[in-house]
Amino acid sequence: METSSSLSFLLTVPLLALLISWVIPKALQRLYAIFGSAMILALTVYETSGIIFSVSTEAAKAFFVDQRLEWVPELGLSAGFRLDGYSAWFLVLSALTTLVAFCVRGVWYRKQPRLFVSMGFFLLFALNSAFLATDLITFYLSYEAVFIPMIFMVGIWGENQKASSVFRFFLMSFAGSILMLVSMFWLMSLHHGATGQWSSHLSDILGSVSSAQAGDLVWPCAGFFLAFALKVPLVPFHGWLKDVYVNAPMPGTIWMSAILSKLGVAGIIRFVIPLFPAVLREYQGILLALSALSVVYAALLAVRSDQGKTLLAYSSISHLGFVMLGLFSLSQEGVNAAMLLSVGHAVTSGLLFFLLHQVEERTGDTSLNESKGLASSFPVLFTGIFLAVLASVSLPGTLNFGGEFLVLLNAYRASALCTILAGAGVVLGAVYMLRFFQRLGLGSPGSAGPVEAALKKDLSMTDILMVALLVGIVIYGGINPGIFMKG
Amino acid sequence: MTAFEPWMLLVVSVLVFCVGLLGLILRKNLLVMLMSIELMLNAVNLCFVTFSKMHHLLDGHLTVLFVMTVAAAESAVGLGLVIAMFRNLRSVDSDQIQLLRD
Amino acid sequence: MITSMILFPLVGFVINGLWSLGSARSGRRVPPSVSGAIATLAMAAAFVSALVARSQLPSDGAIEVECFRWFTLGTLAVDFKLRLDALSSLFTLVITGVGTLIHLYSISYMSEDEGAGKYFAYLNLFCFMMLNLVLGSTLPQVFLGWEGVGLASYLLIGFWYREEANVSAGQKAFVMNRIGDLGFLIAMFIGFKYSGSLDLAVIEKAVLPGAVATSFVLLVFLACTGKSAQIPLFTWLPDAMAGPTPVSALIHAATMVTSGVYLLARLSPVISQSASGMMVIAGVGAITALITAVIACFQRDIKKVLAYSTVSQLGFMFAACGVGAFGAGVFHVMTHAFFKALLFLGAGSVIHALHGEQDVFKMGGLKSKLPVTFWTFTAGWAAILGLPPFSGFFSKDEILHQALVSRSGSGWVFGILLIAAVLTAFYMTRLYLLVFFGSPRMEKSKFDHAHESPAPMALPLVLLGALSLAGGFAGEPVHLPHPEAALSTPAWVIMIVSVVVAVLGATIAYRRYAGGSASAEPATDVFRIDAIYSRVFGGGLRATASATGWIEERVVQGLIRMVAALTDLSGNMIRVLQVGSAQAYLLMMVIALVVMVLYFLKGMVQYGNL
Amino acid sequence: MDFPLLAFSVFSTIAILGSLLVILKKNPVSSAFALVLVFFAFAGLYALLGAHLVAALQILVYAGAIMVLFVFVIMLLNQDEPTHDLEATGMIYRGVAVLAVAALSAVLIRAVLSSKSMTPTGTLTDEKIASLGGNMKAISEQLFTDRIFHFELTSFLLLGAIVATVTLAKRKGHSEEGGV
Repeated sequence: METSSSLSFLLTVPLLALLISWVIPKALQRLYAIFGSAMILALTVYETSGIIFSVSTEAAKAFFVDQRLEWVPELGLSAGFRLDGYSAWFLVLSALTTLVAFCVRGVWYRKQPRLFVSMGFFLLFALNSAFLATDLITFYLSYEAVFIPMIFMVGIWGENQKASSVFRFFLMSFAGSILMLVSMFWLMSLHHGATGQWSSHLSDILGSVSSAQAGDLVWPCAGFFLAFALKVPLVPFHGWLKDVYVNAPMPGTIWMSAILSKLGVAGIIRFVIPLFPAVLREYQGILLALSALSVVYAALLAVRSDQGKTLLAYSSISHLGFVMLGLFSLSQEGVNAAMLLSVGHAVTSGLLFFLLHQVEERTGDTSLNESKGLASSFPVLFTGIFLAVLASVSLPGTLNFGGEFLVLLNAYRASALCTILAGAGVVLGAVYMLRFFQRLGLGSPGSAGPVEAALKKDLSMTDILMVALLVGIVIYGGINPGIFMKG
Repeated sequence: MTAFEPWMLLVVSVLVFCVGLLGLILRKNLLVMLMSIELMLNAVNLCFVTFSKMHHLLDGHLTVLFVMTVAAAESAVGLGLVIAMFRNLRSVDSDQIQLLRD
Repeated sequence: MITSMILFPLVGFVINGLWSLGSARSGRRVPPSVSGAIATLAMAAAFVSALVARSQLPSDGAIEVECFRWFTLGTLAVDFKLRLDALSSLFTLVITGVGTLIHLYSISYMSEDEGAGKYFAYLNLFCFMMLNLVLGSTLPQVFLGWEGVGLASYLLIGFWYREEANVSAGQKAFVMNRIGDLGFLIAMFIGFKYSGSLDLAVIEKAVLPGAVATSFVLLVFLACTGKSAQIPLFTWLPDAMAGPTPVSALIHAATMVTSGVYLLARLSPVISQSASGMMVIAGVGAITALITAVIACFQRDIKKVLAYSTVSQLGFMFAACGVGAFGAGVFHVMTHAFFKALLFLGAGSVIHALHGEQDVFKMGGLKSKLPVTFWTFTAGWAAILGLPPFSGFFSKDEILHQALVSRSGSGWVFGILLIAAVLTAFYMTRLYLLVFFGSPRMEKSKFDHAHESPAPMALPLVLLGALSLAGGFAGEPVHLPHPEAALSTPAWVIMIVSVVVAVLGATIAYRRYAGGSASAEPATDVFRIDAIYSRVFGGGLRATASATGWIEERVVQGLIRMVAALTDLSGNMIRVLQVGSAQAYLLMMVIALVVMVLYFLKGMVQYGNL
Repeated sequence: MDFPLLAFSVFSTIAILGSLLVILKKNPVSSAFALVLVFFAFAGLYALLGAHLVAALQILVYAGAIMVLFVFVIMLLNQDEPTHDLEATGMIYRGVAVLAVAALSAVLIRAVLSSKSMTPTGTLTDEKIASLGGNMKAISEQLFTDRIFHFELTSFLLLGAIVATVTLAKRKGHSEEGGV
């Protein structure tokens, strides 16, 4: 049995890294950030190894940790953290994503690099805390804290339309989390009504919620659902996403698509599904339909995108639609499958955005209006992109296939129609991802690509290592997906 | 005619407090505003002492002592501020300090 | 042995792939002969393994090799398990055998190409995936191979990626296959739902309720129409000819496109449960055979003719499966693999000799220039026509026979196939005559420079020629249950009929094209199917996407803008109150305080506390 | 009319009228003198309640120290002329303010009247205090035993106030006129 020290350790290490970043010279910030996040990744894997490398869920359960610190007992405020099969992987993913994001070169290492790096580590801390939280208020605070560094990212290093993006991002984040906060208070008062005591801890609230009428829970459930649907996002709550993704600096986009979206997934897994099983079951049809709609709608938008970043943004929504489909099949299997696909999506979208940035760095734009034919100039880079594209269309043998397959398999048992609708997303996925690859890489190099592009170098060695790590995860996960399903 | 009872003082206290409040809201002269604050503090003090009497406790008296200390400190700092403001703006009108607007 | 069979191509792929990637980064080029030799050796080793495995195969059983547990979830457990039985053994032999020959051929064919290392890597990847497809013992494994070959096909069609057309052809193939794959996926879900397993051994034996069985069969067949280019998803195959010719021979003639037949044969016990499903398969197969044979008659591109011919022959195979004669279908897969690979390689040899010329009306008179190619091509021609004793005769005759006599067969399937056979003879003879006979119609210098291909290209031709000649004597290679016969037409009658129609078709073509001065015919897209598809589906997709875009911009973004505007508005409204005077704020506080106190006092009065 | 009621009536009338004068007088000096009046009236009211220590301190601290400070500042800033700031505000504003404050006072009076029926919770009745040695002694005992910590804390507060005031007063303004 792990001691609870591992949890505090996982939470404090990013803060420590943040503090250290203040004394690192500006010129060394990138190096430090990469090194630091790689160390954190290694430590996270080490600390969670009992769970993530165990042969089965049963074996992993021995390593689950539950920790609860009383904070203001009179008001029932406590800090609750839980390391389990889901949060362990989310922690690893957030460390991994941070590593990828830090690897990206750009203006953020020239303009206020120290702030950038410390914001990155703060984000990691907030993410870890949110993924681990089992206390409603702890979760809320961490969930909101994640927002702070993102505002900085978009606001300081963002592209042209910073202000309106920040505003939208804020609006959506705030609208969602306010609803969630209200729902939390609702649940807490429900608990108070049932037991006469205040508590915001999940395990306490679960007890009183299970005896509540399903009708009383519809509104809090809706509040939570909306908050997470906005975060993930699920169509039609996705309106904020495109602008923010496009205008955020690339590390910010990587964080958002790879891991911030998983906050919603993690929230649904940890809070919504256990708290409101009856409500969800009642509205399962709508939820599944929304998820399937998400898949197809975003895929159609991706088909007509004319910018690489936009296309990837929409493809992200589409893939997360599959994740939601898995979650809302409301079975343990479905949730596990969704978890698997979440990992796949995090790794793949991180990789895709990372490589897209490399393209942008070399040619200056990622427009998809005409073929650029860059593959012959940068064979290694485009091999990486192609592998990422394959993972993204979830070719069997990649991590994403296992996820998508199992998600659809479980969703089929819940609703054949929605599954078939979402299946159309599989076809559309091939259409837009291949178009993405074709427009960037294939075709004749002389036709559109800037001439000087050919003079620039292919991927550097560190970038290759980064790509190899991510591709390795994708392929290993394709062969042994069971490792990601420990819930 | 009834005999004097402590609760009557509460009514006086309320009235003085409200007059102070009104002064604070209506007057623009910072000196008078500070005086209004003193009025309100005094009204509260009276309230404390009265309640202390009614409850057969001495805590109210103690609190009043502290309030007086705070009031002294407050008026010292407040008047210091007024002097500082007068130095810069040549006025003690509170409408002159609106830097936070817009 | 089975494991090594699939590992050899994988190793070849990894070596060639990493090597060419590394050399691409450093700017050095991989010598084509070396990477070709690695790939060919890997395939040869796989072929030897396949032979050994075949010899170890018990006469009426299967060998299973458990590799690892792939995934488990709830009640679903999928092992990565290789399973060799008579059917898959036949396919592995064809894949590795024909594959080896084509690899060998490619060494010479691709010797000039700078991307040869990559090419061989892809080719090995294809063989690896194809072996996975036929050796997989669970549906997800088959699906792995199924999509994997699609990937290899995409990569190889678009191999010369600097040409937009090639890339689009590859994309078209991938996407159309994806549509079929969706059918496969959903079929898997149905199979799992009703049999509780994805193991082929379990699903084969599953008894599905009527309607479910039909939908299962139709979905599987949808997958097959994608991979095996049947109506409605056949239009990608002719475009796929954009890839190098050996690729067309291996992937788009001999192996990948027949995987649909493999799948149907593999699942034959379940397929047979749905009579209506079978009828659809037979009908679609027969109609495809006919329509594409018609189209083939109007093509000018030598590879396009062969491509449509492939689709047509696949139609024969599906028709066979549809009437329950899975054995005959598989038999035709084998013979077709021999003669169609031969024809494609022969065509490749011709194209190679003419430096890339593919228009049959710019050929002619090559008989003397390319003797080896000519004679081997003749064998292939005879085989596809179904002239005895060439291999195609046996299998095609079996299909025609079964189509007529089987209980699930019918006169009209037989009739359509018969007409298709006439047309086959016609277009093949047309091609044969235009290429090898008559007077040369290309520039003189080209004709003079044309020369027979080197030995690595000639050897596969000769070997495949021999197989096309003698392969049919092997008889039906796999003994799948025969359909019940409903008619008792003797086999020899059909034989005579089939030979007669072949000769008939050939004669018509001879009449028309033997003159030697064939005037160029315009290539006609007879049914304009491709154009219609691109208008209907391509246009449909674009229209849907634009509609979605409209909704996104107007409705969703509009809503966002509205929310933003509301926030702004309310902000401005509240801003009026922010006069900036502390005293005004104080007044507001007082008012608020009074209201709140009143509210609470009211509550206290109600509850009697006051 | 007994003496306490009489004293109460006088003192409270002075207090209320005085405070009205504080806020209504145009000249700050007049306001300041009205305020002194109020302070004395309050001292009387404290004495009436038997809070002799508080009454004494009221005169010492408020009427003595704070008022001197006020008058000093008024004189320092030459503010001994009538101001017209009260008229500067709008009629509506004034009306609303008076109404709001009147409502508040009504509410508060309603609230304090409810304390008439309050039952004492403490034990220190007048007799008890007398037996302890008087009001001052009782308070001092509590102040220097139970509340000593708070008492010490006030010294920090005062220290802070001194520092703040000195800083404010010593800082040279940005204007060319320099100090006052």
